[in-house]
Amino acid sequence: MQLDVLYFAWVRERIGVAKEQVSTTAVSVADLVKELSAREERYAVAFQDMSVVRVAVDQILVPLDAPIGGAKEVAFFPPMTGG
Amino acid sequence: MQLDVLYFAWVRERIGVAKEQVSTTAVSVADLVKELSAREERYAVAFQDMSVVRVAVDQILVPLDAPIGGAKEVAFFPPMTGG
Amino acid sequence: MTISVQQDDFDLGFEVTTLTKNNIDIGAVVTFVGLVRDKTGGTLISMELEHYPGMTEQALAEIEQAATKRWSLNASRVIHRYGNLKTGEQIMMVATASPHRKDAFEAAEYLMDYLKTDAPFWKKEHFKDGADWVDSKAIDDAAKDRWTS
Amino acid sequence: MTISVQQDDFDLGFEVTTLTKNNIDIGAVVTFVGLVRDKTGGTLISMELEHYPGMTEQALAEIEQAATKRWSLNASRVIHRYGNLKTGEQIMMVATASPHRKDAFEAAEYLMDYLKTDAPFWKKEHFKDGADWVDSKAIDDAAKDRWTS
Repeated sequence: MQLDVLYFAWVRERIGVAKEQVSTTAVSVADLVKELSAREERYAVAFQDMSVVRVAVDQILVPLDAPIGGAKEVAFFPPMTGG
Repeated sequence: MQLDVLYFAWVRERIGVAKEQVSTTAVSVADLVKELSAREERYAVAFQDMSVVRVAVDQILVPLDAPIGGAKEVAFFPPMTGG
Repeated sequence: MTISVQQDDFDLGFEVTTLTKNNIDIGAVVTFVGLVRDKTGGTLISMELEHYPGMTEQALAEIEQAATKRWSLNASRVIHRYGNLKTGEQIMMVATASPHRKDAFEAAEYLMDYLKTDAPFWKKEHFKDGADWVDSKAIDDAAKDRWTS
Repeated sequence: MTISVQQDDFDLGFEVTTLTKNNIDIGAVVTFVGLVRDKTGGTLISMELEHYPGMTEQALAEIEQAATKRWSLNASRVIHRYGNLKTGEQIMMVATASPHRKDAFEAAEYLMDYLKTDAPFWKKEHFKDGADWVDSKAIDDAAKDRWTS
């Protein structure tokens, strides 16, 4: 499966890109995090404490154990600080 | 004692003047209300239900039984509806 | 902390700009604007606003001082009009500026609640077929009481 | 109900005038404006605002719809900027128009509370001697939770 993976704020800074295409067989977001963290150190650093990382699947906020299903886009970012 | 007595909104409309000088020996606001109501029907009508009349002595909101003391100005009006 | 009781209309944008100018510690500004509303859907001609000159300014100043004591405010502004206003016209505004949004919101609500019950203004609605003084509302007293409970 | 996510600044007075125009049933307008605040008292150079295009608009629209369902609103407006903003600049605004002041106040606070936690914006402060991402606050989650308790 081909996925667009997006990163924002300090997650983006740690991983070093804003957007990339990822080939994965991950079923859940948690699987994807494990898979990426195993690939390279920069992912492991960005995802070391998932309690401060939020996830959106196809632009909807979801919990870490949410299924990816047929999603086109998964995004990782810190808790929001708008307003 | 000479007092300026002011009336606002429908209290003013019922009494027919916005301001008048009153000579009185009233000790409290309640006394003044009794005295005026005894003088003429229009006062009795305006003051018939004092639960919907508010009082200020020298421009400070006070309860009906407040003393007049050496005040210069007593005002009667309905509950406020600003804002 | 500035209070105006006036016949003229006011410009909300200008008031907020003036309030926040040159103060880098302001993070939040809350405003309330009250407008002449036609509850009857078309028969209101105008709203007449009467007030008690002297006492009005004093009452508003006291309300603003109490808010400034209770919350962290950089600045605040109250404008209330009197005279004859048409449907849709601005009646009054409050604005509160604070480092924090909670303070700005609560102080603005407090100013409104006390202004409604303690500032000597009265409204008379003029309709096509008559006129009526606006009744005070028990809900307004209840709104004020929440700040002392 | 209109949402804008933009780099440009906005004019609060114009927005409120536009919101209330030709609607005689509006009695109350509440606005909130967030400003770039220098908490350090002089070392902040700018605030960088990043967002998630697409998701931002969708999240704000959902928050506004929820507010419109819950309170009696004639109209509402949300503007949030992104890009580099200087100290004192306007970051965002919400405005709510209602027949009643309680609805206008509560809806504006609700919009702010949900926007803070659910709209994908992130702030980075650039100081004379470095830069830091602004941390989210537990107090913001608590503020949001009051609407569901």
